[in-house]
Amino acid sequence: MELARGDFLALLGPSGCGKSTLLRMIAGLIPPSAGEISFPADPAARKGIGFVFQEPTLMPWATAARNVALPLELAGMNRREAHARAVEMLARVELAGFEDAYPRALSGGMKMRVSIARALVTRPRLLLMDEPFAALDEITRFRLNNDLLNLWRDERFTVVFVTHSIFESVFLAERVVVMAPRPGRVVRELRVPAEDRDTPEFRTSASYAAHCREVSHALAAAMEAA
Amino acid sequence: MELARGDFLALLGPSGCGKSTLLRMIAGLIPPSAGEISFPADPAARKGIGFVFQEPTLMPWATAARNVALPLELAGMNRREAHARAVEMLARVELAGFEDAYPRALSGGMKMRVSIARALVTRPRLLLMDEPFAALDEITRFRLNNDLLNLWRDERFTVVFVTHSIFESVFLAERVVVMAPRPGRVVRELRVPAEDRDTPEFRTSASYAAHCREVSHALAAAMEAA
Amino acid sequence: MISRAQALRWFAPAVLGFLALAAWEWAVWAQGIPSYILPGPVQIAQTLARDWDSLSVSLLVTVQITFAALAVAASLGLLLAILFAQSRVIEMSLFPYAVVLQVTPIVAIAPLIIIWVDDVRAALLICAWIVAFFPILSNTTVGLQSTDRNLLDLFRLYGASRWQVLWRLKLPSAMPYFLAGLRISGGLALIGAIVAEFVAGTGGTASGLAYRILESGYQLQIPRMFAALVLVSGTGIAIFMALSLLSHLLLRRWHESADTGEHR
Amino acid sequence: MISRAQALRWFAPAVLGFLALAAWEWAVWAQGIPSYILPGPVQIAQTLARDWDSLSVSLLVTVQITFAALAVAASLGLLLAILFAQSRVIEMSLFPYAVVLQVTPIVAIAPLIIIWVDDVRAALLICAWIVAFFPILSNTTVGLQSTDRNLLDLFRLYGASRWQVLWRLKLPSAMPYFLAGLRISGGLALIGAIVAEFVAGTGGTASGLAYRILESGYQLQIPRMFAALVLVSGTGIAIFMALSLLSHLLLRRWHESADTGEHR
Amino acid sequence: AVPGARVGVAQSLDRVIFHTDWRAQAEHGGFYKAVADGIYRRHGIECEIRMGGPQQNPAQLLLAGRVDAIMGNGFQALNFVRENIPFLCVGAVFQKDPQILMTHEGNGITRFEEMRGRPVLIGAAGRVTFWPFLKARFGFTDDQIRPYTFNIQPFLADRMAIQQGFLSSEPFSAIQAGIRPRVFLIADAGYENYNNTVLVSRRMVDTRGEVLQRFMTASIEGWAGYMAGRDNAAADAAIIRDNPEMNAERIAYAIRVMNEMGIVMSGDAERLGIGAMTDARWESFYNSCRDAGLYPAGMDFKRAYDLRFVNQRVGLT
Ligand SMILES: Nc1ncnc2c1ncn2[C@@H]1O[C@H](COP(=O)(O)OP(=O)(O)OP(=O)(O)O)[C@@H](O)[C@H]1O
Ligand SMILES: Nc1ncnc2c1ncn2[C@@H]1O[C@H](COP(=O)(O)OP(=O)(O)OP(=O)(O)O)[C@@H](O)[C@H]1O
Ligand SMILES: [Mg+2]
Ligand SMILES: [Mg+2]
Repeated sequence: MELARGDFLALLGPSGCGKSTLLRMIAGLIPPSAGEISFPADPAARKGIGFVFQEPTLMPWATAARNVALPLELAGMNRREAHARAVEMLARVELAGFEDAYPRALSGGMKMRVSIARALVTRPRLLLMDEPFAALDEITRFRLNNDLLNLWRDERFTVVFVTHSIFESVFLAERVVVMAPRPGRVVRELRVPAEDRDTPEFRTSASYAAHCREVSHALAAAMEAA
Repeated sequence: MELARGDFLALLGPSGCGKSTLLRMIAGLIPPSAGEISFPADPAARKGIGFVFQEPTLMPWATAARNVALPLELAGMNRREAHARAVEMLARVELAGFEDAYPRALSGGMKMRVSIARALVTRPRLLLMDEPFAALDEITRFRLNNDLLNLWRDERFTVVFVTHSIFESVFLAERVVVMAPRPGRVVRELRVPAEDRDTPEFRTSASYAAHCREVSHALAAAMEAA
Repeated sequence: MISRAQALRWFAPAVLGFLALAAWEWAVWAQGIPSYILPGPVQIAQTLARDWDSLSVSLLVTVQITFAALAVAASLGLLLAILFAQSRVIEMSLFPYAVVLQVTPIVAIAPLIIIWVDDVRAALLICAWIVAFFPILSNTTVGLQSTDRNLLDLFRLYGASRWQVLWRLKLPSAMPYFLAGLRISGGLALIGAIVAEFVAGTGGTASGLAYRILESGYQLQIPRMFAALVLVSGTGIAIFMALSLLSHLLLRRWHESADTGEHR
Repeated sequence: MISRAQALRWFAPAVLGFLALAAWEWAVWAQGIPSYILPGPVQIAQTLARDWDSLSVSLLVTVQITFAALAVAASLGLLLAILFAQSRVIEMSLFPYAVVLQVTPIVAIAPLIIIWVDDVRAALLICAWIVAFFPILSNTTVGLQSTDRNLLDLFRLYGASRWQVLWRLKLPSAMPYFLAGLRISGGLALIGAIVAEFVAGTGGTASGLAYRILESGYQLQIPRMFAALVLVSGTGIAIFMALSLLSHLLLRRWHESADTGEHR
Repeated sequence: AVPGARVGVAQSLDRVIFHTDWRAQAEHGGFYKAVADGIYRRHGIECEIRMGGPQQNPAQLLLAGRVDAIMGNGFQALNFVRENIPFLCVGAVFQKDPQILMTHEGNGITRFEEMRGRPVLIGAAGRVTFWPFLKARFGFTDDQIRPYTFNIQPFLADRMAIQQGFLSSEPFSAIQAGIRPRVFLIADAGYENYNNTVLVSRRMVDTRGEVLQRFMTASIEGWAGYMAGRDNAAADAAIIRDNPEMNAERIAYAIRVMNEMGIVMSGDAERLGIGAMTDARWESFYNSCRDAGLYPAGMDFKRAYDLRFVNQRVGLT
């Protein structure tokens, strides 16, 4: 599987097939047991990764704002500026007013949004997202989908996006990769051509429905193969 | 809001509006700050609750099977029989073979399925589920949706089901309740008549789509109201 | 409701304490136990008041050594734990020496320390430190190892330096363990200061409570001895409560152990 | 790779230990330190071998008291922590007495205990217990309070009895804290056994290592004194390693602190 | 502990538990001899000796009634009076307190006065007994005190060191370590403390006076025999059994120096027998302690002792 700069790739597959594991490998957090992950010579390639883990993974002792500011502070930004950017990013995930809340006072979806804000705040060049919107209501989810897509269109960073929603995958990604379990492997890759996706009424178009059906079949096939 | 025996009620609402909190109140885990929750005189009413929390909430020191067997063992069933029933229930959520895995070796979706198995294993009379299927792929999710519905049709227990999927809520529930945030409150209730729902091709019917649209509008209204 | 629970929380211990003291006083009175065997609390209180001038000076000495030892134990224990957290090899290489220090009976090596260290005050401090540092070291080591693996991954991902991982991740999550160790060490530092003084038997004007206990024992001033013991116990409780409060303040926003306890 | 890391993990401490001993021997030899001030390790080893017959008997006595005290401390500490976990009121009412026991210098009350308890063995056991129980009590109390709130809710929901909550939820989640406390108490029980013997001054044939240390000290058989000290230290390390192993075995399947450490 | 051998005869023996002030040593020899040679039994007493040790305060055991009699010193008897505790002294085996200061031979210190201002290693108990005397008599000051932990290594290491000791013990250890100690007996400087005294409760004097008398007589006989070296084998064996750090050489040294210095047999004892005490000596001891600020003026020091059980010339030929 190749991943070019600026790709938007969605990863689908049955539960437990290794999507989270693959994401961790891409991020370099665990070594692959077989095969290899190669990066372009560009030394900065592995820098500037944003990762939304499947679980919120917040520091319980820090407020929402400090959690979001973490990557900036780790990169050496001064605290005041990092805080300002974190507050801004929290507002974008509709958590204005919750800057000083500790994680245990947040609802499940709110924690996940803090985690998303943290991944976006660094304007990463490679964004790895593990079911980031699963815990969100559909309206927030749609808006964040659109936000993400706009951001991506503007800045053309690379995205690998794990989701269980076929609709979401087709709506967001140029490339939809379907994985199968035991052993975890890529079984199918579908392309959603840009000319289709860039129409404003894509979501209600026939081509969208067709793509969805196709992905759906690929997924069903992947599960039977297991 | 009333809840009759045998109801299947879906709870929708924007993130942070208090759905999880309401579920906890129904379960009697936290007292309501205003208003009251009343139960029928039936003393067993609050017994036999099954609860799927938004987070898996597994005991890290116990295997999947022991986690599932927990409610049975707490109720006094002997260990061997509880184990047998836990194994059976794990198989129904497609985790056969993972009986002896510890939670930290399970993927996010697998943990959630263990948690679902734990809630179902007691054959509860009141089932409270907080986004149980959010972390599952759509195929597994559909099958579990159908399983749940069949189970409910057979045994007619009461279900309160939090979800962010409008499709899911309409597909599953007789009554869809929409909540709005700040302060958390019920703003709209829709009924999905049984005559529609009991047709096998409900999911692709026009009535289904119509209900979905209705819920979708209710939700949008709820969010604007906030 | 809340205020009642709160009140009970302070009221019950007070009542129980009062009852215990009353029972003690009554037993001493009813059994006619002479004060040279076991004085009653009233007499101890009177002695405490009467001898406050000399006892308070000793108390101050002991408290000073205790706090100095605790401060050194906390900082060195923490530093060592951090060092050990750097790699298993370091931990396995050095932990045995920490254990040796812990189990070496202070009574046995206090004389050696007093030989090697000229200044008696410094010798006492070292003794108290040896007694007090281990719980902090041991607990903090466990705490540093208990860091959430996912958060660790997150930090690695964002290229956090060793120092940042330590300072912003491992130390905060080791905090509950560290504070639990500190609460144990608080008492031990006091013990260490007292035992060392017992063994060393330093006296003179700058002598601490231990010497007062010994002295009163030799002179058979038993109520005075008990008064000094009461001061020791009181100091211990005060240290423990101060450290518990510290722990509560530091953890209450995020850690279960410092919850208000409504769930229990 | 793994085998190399594993090997290093055992090799490094061994090399370091050897170097430390060699440096000690060299210092003693080069500086011409007389053996009555500080014997070298070789001489200590020789003495240990020579006097093994008498020392091993004392070792056995000390080890017996230590283990008995540790067992009692672990069980009573655990029981008390459980009692305290039942309600804040009980905890606040009784914890001060535990602190009093902890901070009361054993050296000061050992004579009282010996007055009140006839059997010397029992008196020693009580002394060692007093020294050892607090870390277990304190750590386990924190551990029991650190139970995950969501799991607690789950148990409440399924109508778990107090006993079930305790046994199946609170105790397992307090386990890492309890075991950390146990590792501290292991050394303290040894210390307690030794200090109590110092104070009680039991002699004769059934005397433990403390008595050998004192005796050798008085007789200026310094190498023998160090040999006894080495036995004490060795016992302490053995206890610590045994408890660490226990902890590893109990926790490795689920708790971060017992991870193989690949993440570090 | 050395329980007196059980007697098979029907005659019932009076039981006395006697607690010494240190681990078994030659300084306790008379009592051990009285047990080992059956002297107590001849006087109808079954005596159990329990030995003391560092960090122990036998007086507390006596007060608590765990033992019948203890070995103590003059200060403790005066403490009883000051604290108004019904206990007292009924005999003093050591006419001279064997407490010494010692230093190294040939370092220029030849008199107590020359120790002024120099560090002295003093144990906790010494601080409330002979130290005030030294302060009052020779102008020592508290800042000279260094802790003594009954370990003479610091002394060995430092040629200028001065430390407390017991006549028969520390000097011997120093000699064994190859050092020539110079010994200063504090008693020779006018320190009038009685040592190796027998302390009992007033109730024992009042209700078991006759038993106590037999105990004292037997003890004195034991001491007379022990100091004369009349077949001490059994007694020494008992001492060594209780305290294996003792050996024949140590014991022989101790007996020799005690005899040389007249620890047991000097002054009043030559006239009145071992254990002798006199009002005059008590008064002068009390006065000097009072002057050193240890006891209040006007204390009824006579309640500290009872002369009836000694001064009977037992063992004198
Ligand atoms: N620490 C671990 N030790 C052993 N096996 C593990 C561990 N973590 C994950 N696994 C196994 O690896 C497989 C893949 O896990 P992964 O988390 O990548 O799945 P996933 O595709 O993300 O699933 P989901 O959609 O449920 O999150 C699972 O079968 C799981 O049991
Ligand atoms: N322990 C707490 N202390 C204070 N506020 C809390 C606490 N837990 C939750 N809240 C607040 O209560 C509100 C409702 O939370 P709840 O978890 O019920 O939301 P939810 O509807 O389940 O949201 P989601 O869909 O994101 O899970 C949130 O605004 C949250 O900030
Ligand atoms: Mg996953
Ligand atoms: Mg929720």
